[in-house]
Amino acid sequence: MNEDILAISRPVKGATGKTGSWRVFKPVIDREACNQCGNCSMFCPDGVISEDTVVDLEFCKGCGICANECPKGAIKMEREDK
Amino acid sequence: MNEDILAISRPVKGATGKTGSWRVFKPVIDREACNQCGNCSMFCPDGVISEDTVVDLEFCKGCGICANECPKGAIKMEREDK
Amino acid sequence: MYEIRIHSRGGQGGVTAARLLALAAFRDGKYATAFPFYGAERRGAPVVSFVRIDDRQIRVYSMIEKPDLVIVLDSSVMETVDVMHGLKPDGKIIVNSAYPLEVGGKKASTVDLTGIALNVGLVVAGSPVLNTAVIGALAKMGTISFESAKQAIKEMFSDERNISAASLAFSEVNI
Amino acid sequence: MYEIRIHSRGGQGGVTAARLLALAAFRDGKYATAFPFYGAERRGAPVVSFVRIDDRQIRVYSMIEKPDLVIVLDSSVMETVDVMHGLKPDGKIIVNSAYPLEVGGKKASTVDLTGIALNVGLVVAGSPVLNTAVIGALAKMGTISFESAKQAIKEMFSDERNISAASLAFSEVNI
Amino acid sequence: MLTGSTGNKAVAEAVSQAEPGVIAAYPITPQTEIVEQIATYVAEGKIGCEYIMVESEHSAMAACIGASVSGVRTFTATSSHGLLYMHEMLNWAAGARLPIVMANVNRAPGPGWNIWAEHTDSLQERDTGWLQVYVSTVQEAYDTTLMAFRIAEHADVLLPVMINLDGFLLSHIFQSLETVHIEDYIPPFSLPHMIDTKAPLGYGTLTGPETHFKFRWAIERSMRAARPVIDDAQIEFKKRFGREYGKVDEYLCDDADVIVISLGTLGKEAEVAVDLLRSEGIKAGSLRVRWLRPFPSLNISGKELVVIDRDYSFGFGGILANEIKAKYKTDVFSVIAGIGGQEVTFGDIASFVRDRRLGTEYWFGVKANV
Amino acid sequence: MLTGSTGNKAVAEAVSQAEPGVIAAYPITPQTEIVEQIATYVAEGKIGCEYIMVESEHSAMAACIGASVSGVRTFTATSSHGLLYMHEMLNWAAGARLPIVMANVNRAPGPGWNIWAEHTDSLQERDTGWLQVYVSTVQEAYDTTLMAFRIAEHADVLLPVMINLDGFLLSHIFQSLETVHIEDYIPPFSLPHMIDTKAPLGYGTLTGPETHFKFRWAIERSMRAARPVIDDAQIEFKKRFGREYGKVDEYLCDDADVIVISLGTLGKEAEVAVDLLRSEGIKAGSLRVRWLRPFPSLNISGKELVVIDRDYSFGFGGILANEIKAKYKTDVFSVIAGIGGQEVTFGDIASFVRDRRLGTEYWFGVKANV
Amino acid sequence: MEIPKEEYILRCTSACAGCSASLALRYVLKACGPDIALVVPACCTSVIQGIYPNTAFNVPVYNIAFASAAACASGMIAGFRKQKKNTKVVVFAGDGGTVDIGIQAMSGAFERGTDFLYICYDNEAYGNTGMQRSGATPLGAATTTTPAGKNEWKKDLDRIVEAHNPPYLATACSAYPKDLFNKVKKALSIKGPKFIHILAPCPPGWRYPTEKSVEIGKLAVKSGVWVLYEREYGKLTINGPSKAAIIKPSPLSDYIKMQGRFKTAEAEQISKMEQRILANQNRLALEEKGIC
Amino acid sequence: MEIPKEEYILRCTSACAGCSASLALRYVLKACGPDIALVVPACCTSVIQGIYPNTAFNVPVYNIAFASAAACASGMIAGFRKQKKNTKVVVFAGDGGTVDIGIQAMSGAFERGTDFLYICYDNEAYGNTGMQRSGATPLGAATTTTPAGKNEWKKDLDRIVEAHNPPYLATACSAYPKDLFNKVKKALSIKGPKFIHILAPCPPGWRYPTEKSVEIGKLAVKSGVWVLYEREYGKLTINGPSKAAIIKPSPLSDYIKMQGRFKTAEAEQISKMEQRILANQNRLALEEKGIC
Ligand SMILES: Cc1ncc(C[n+]2csc(CCOP(=O)(O)OP(=O)(O)O)c2C)c(N)n1
Ligand SMILES: Cc1ncc(C[n+]2csc(CCOP(=O)(O)OP(=O)(O)O)c2C)c(N)n1
Ligand code: SF4
Ligand code: SF4
Ligand code: SF4
Ligand code: SF4
Ligand code: SF4
Ligand code: SF4
Ligand SMILES: [Mg+2]
Ligand SMILES: [Mg+2]
Repeated sequence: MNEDILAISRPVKGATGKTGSWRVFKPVIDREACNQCGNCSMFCPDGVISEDTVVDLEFCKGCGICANECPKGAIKMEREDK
Repeated sequence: MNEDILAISRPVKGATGKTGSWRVFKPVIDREACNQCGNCSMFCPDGVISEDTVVDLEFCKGCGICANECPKGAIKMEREDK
Repeated sequence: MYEIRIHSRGGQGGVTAARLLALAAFRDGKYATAFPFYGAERRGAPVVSFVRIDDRQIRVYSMIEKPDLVIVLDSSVMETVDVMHGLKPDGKIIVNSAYPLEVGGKKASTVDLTGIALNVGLVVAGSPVLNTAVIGALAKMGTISFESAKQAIKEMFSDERNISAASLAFSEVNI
Repeated sequence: MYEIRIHSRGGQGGVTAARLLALAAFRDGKYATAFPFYGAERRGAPVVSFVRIDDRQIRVYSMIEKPDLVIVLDSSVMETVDVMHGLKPDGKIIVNSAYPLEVGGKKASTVDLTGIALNVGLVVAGSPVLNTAVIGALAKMGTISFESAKQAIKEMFSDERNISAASLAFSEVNI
Repeated sequence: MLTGSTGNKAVAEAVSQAEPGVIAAYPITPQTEIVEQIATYVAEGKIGCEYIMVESEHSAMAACIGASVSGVRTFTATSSHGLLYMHEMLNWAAGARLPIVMANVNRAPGPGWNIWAEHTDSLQERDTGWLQVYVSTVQEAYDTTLMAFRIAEHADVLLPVMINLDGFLLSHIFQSLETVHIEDYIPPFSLPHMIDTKAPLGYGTLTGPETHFKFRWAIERSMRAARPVIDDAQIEFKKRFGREYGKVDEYLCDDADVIVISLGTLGKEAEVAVDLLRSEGIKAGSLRVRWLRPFPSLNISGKELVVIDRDYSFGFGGILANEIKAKYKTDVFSVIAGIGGQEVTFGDIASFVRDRRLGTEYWFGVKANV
Repeated sequence: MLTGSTGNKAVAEAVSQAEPGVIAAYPITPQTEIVEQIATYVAEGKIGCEYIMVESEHSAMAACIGASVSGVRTFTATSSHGLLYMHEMLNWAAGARLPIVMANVNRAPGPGWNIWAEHTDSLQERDTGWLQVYVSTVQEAYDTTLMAFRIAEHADVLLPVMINLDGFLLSHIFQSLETVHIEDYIPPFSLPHMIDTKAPLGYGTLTGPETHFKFRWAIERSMRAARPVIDDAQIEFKKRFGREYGKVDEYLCDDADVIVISLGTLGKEAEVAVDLLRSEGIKAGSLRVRWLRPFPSLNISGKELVVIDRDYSFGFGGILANEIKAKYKTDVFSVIAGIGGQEVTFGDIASFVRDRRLGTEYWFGVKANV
Repeated sequence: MEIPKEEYILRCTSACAGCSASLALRYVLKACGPDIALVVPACCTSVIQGIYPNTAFNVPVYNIAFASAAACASGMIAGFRKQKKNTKVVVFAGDGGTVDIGIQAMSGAFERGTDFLYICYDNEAYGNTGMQRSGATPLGAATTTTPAGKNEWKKDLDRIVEAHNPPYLATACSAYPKDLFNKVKKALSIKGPKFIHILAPCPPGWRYPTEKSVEIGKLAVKSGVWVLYEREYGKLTINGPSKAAIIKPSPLSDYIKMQGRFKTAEAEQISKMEQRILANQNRLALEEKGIC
Repeated sequence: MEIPKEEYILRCTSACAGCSASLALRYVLKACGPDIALVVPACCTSVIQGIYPNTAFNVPVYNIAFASAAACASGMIAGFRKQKKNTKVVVFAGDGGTVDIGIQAMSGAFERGTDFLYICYDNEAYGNTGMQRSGATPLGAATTTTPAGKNEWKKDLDRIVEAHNPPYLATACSAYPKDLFNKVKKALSIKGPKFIHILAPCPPGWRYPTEKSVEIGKLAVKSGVWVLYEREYGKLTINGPSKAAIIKPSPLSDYIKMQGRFKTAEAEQISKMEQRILANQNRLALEEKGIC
């Protein structure tokens, strides 16, 4: 395919930049409190929480849904101190 | 209004010509048989049958609806002999 | 160039008659074009079609001003339309009519196309179809050969009655 | 012509800050234009706005290449964007920060706009609004007069807290 | 095979031979015969394509776009208001580099409502990145439709092609038609950027101020590359099927003092006018522009020019006349004639030539300065 | 009153003063601020108009048409794909002789999707019978919007007017704005053919080949009549409000050897380039075309011309450049720059002038012949 | 209600002989009276008026682009309202201009609550362009673009409009002109968007002799193919003829076999149609009883 | 059904923080798997993918003009079918691109029986252009073009689509991703036109803090504003959460008061909404019971 005839984009990680930099608050998980229910990972709009509940802070936008939906209150949103 | 700036038409009788000339068959009413029910006049698509059941042959297209809808069979469609 | 104008009404087959005529001319080895003047009318309104026949390629698209031949498929058209308009002094006219008649002081050829169509049973949606019959009459008048006329009809229609209609018209036309 | 570039994120009010600055400049009797570079991003993405201030009509519409002043409303932008790009050798930079800092080897003016906004309660949809506070700081830096800054704020906003924010920034900025 | 056909049916016949994978079209006078004929072919199994009976022309073109990028040959046909209603999608098809072929039956835009020939509909689309060709006979409509697929789909082009035929004058005229067996004249459809779910791509995503113009330039580059591709398609056509076409169709131009330039059937009528004029001693010629996009080069230096526009750009002038003026920086006698199906005979054309006033514009049939 | 405003808000402000009876509009970037501002005015009661929130631009224009013929002043605003989607109805509005005023925020058509400034959207509508004006400052956007109503509704014109402003560059820039009290600058709305149920008329009925062209000629006649009407509107504006506008905006053209011709904000940026060039000893000038339809007369004889097109007609060339070439049969240096929001600085413009090659075309930023 | 003698169509339009859409329009205009403006998108009705400089219609008619009738009407009524005129705006559109290309504009106008009457006369195909299929063409019907019969169902316009909850919605049929007249009258007395859907048999399109237009319309109602009803502020009333048809329908085949367009229809298609007729009647009957 | 771990959106889109449409799309794509082509008209989804030469979406995405998604999809599936490919075509369109400008194309594709899945994610306004009113904006909601709150009802898209009798129609909500996943899976197993309507709360548009996106979605269902159901070949099933909501709804005010857009809504409007919720639940419950 002739590369430059057409505005065709290719799938790539970070296509829209490191959205982690958008955050004002970041989710911090209290592993003690967590019961591995998977809610946080399920409801993260951007799918940045892995199955084993690790947040990809390079991309997490800090929306706070994970914290809001955690049945154990195990996630706190902490102010970024950038 | 400036007459010629715009394709604006004026209402006028015979705007689409004397449609009576379209006919192959013309309705002929048997006044004896007629009971003045008004069906023919009501159902004429072109409204060319007067209340007192007179057909305006200048415009009647000869569709035959009047004859078909006459409850008394009082209308016959006769071949035009033009 | 031989130029023909056909007067008819929407639904009567004037346009097809013109095409049949052109197709027959091709089969005669001639060039031809056939075209309608389309108004936006529904069926019933008068329509005009044109045919040009020539020995060389035809490049004229404008309407025919001075026909050599005028064909009238519906005589009632003559009430509102001047069918003789522009007809060449030596031009001919043929009218669908059971009776002999004169048009504009000129004797017309006549043939009862409607009668023929009704006879052989060529009726669509209540209207007699006149296009194949008229071709037969025209063959008699020499516009095209009768062989080509029949071939053209066969190419366009599978219904045998069309050939019968043409043959009847061929023999019945009063030139 | 004095040229200013503002770095912020969608939703933080960088565009409005630019307009406020231009409006204040009008009130100082100057000519000014303020304009954003709009990507199609949703809120959160870095955005850039520009202000030009001059004593005569401004006819340039292209982006500012060599700013006299760079304003950074969100310090995290500096991680991905070269905010010093094209800054004139004698140009200035002011950053929204609670701490003093250097950018690209240059001491930046600083002011805790976020703190001020949260203090006076200027928060919309969860985000602190920084545009009016920063105008106060700029007045202190001499970009516009403080009187005009306040007037511009009044013309655009009815909420008194905006004036408080500007005043606080005016007094707290570290130049 | 020698047969007779209308312009519309000739297009449908050529399309059936090109065997598109998907056809999506919407009826409009005077194009209807094309969609009806194709529907009949599909019902009879003569074409094995998917025929999508869309609910509007905007959707017709959108469906063609979706089909084309999926990887199949596509065709549609429209006219006038249908073309106008497609306008957004015409831009899209070209921008998306999809080799869609469309027949447009030229008809005047309303209001007043008018169903007759005029070129304003397609000329209003002359900036959109579509190749445009105007034909003048039933045979040419057929032949050019075949060429259109070959040209549009050529790897150097990958742009849509619009075949224009005059409403009624050509769409409804019945002339002789010699059909051919195309064999491999049109190579199998291949689109470098067709959808491949194994190598997913994002089509039509945002392009910023730093890149967008490059894709626009790529369209123009392909337009320029289309010139030799058109030549090649026409030469190859001649070789295989015997009929010769150029980017323009010249009639007695070589020794002419004055040339009539026009589009479509007017160009044939003008040839008759030329014969008439020559019989009067006026050395006239007729130059009919077939390919308007990419704009062809014209052999007109030293000639007086009478350009007939069956179209108009209000507040500016006849479109063809002005394009020629722009490209050749020459005065012409600009005649506006045939608008909304206005009858223009060879006699009229001859009188345009006789009464030419270079450097002026003349609206045929109107009281000027009224 | 001196205030600050964006281009979009300036248009909305002018519209509120013109007091249309009906506004129908649909949002699209970068025009949204216009419809939002008007919605706010309506909610606040600042304008007493009926505001129809239509479901598309095609419907926006249809609603304006219905409203206008009912007998009230109407306004709409759009951009790019919205304008493209309206195309059929733009033809309609002009053909129906309705003095609708529309603001178009110039933006590139896709794909690739692009929301930045380009003039191709409105230039593709240059044949439709709309008057077109291109503005370059917030103040001019405001002033010209007021004039547009007066001109469109003038009995000698009765054609729609499109005011074009560059997307983001002008729509979103914040500049000073001096508002005025219009008083009777725009006379009360009056349409000779408005609907009157006491004297019923049939609008847009069929017009046959013998009549249709006459109504097309009538549009062109009114386009020509619009020239003095525009002059008058601009002179009267100057008289009442002090600001002067011409059909074109000239900057140091009188003694110039070379003139840069362009539309919209590029025309202002070009003035800065002219200053720069003059400081280098090159006698340059800038000519910004305000009214593109009807096409203005240009004072350019004897000058070298550099025409910048932020637009393109594929397979042909820059649209403005070619219109000038057609009208003046002169060579120009045709520069294609600013497509899809491509950044064009006064420095770039100065170098176009320095490096001009008359008779050629130059795409800014691309590797030519690639 | 007394039907006025006044005719608003001057003799005569160029509609085909036996055109039942014209018959319907006669009664629509009688019900409207002179203070209306008719908005007509491209369709048979836009063409049959006549050619410049003449028109057969004696009310103001605004002919508009095919996709745009409802949007044009929205602007027009807004303009009249702004001028404090009481003139009503009535759209008279074909099925194609309603269910296909015109549905965006129509749906939008209903959603906005436009104060107008939208009438769709349904001849179940694109009549003006020579009887191509439309979304309203019924299953099994042959048209010029479905020469072997349509494979898809007729789009259910009434339920689509019903979903917009207009204050007034009715079906009608050209064979019942008095019923139609009354419905138009009632519709015009109500504020907001009103809708009437008229079945209008079409001799050349449906391929039957011209004199059968009224007979076929009646058969449509009697067989239940077409149900006459009205829904006023959500309250459904099934009208007399359809009430009777629900109780004792005439055979669908009576309706089908009169029409050339159904010549290629398959038995299976016809039995599917019968099922759907029953389901539809059932749904309406339940609704009328207030059950749903 | 097990939800695959595979993500088809590569980290990350430029959607707003807390965007529930993005959440929904995650699950839609999981259910679709890799052999699909997504057709997206102008909307937030067309912009959040990224800018040339990059996209975050790891399936083929065809971005198309605003009015055209369903028509483009019709062509695409016809093309795939012609090539004997099994690739499915899924439209993912906003409410504006569905109920307003896109309804002509959608309705046409449904009428033709296009074999595709049409998904409308409904954030009840034009998000991409900054939250102007759409036909799907609910009564009383403020947008940038209805600053004092919308005066008209939300267009009832589901009933409009229902009128087209698609073999599969479902509602869903981004707050119930598993339910959504299952519905997409089921839809894709059926031939013909399928439709799923997803309520997708939008923080900047509805004016609530980003962390509440799921909570608000659940409240929409619990209050009955949004009813989760599916209709398979005409057979209706109301899904669990909505069953519960019909029996014991949570107060509408819980839902309303969380959202800034309803600040200007009048009490009367809210009570009208409550009535309509009841009517709607009632209608669906009756249908499910087979009564109508
Ligand atoms: C944009 C556009 N596309 C197509 C047409 C051609 N056209 C005019 S009327 C018509 C059919 C109208 O059908 P319908 O609405 O059912 O009305 P009817 O003719 O049956 O009365 C068509 C396809 C047009 N005028 N404009
Ligand atoms: C023809 C046309 N008109 C207007 C627009 C501008 N536009 C792009 S997206 C959009 C709103 C989309 O709203 P919706 O479909 O609800 O999706 P959302 O943005 O809410 O996700 C608008 C108005 C356009 N792109 N094309
Ligand atoms: S804060 Fe939002 S984006 Fe970040 S991990 Fe939690 S849910 Fe995901
Ligand atoms: S939602 Fe809370 S409890 Fe559940 S997995 Fe996440 S952190 Fe653990
Ligand atoms: S034949 Fe038809 S047109 Fe003539 S009077 Fe009878 S119903 Fe009317
Ligand atoms: S329908 Fe028959 S009986 Fe009735 S009025 Fe007419 S002619 Fe007389
Ligand atoms: S085609 Fe049908 S609807 Fe149209 S005028 Fe003829 S009979 Fe009437
Ligand atoms: S505006 Fe709403 S729907 Fe659009 S990206 Fe943001 S949150 Fe999502
Ligand atoms: Mg119809
Ligand atoms: Mg939305």
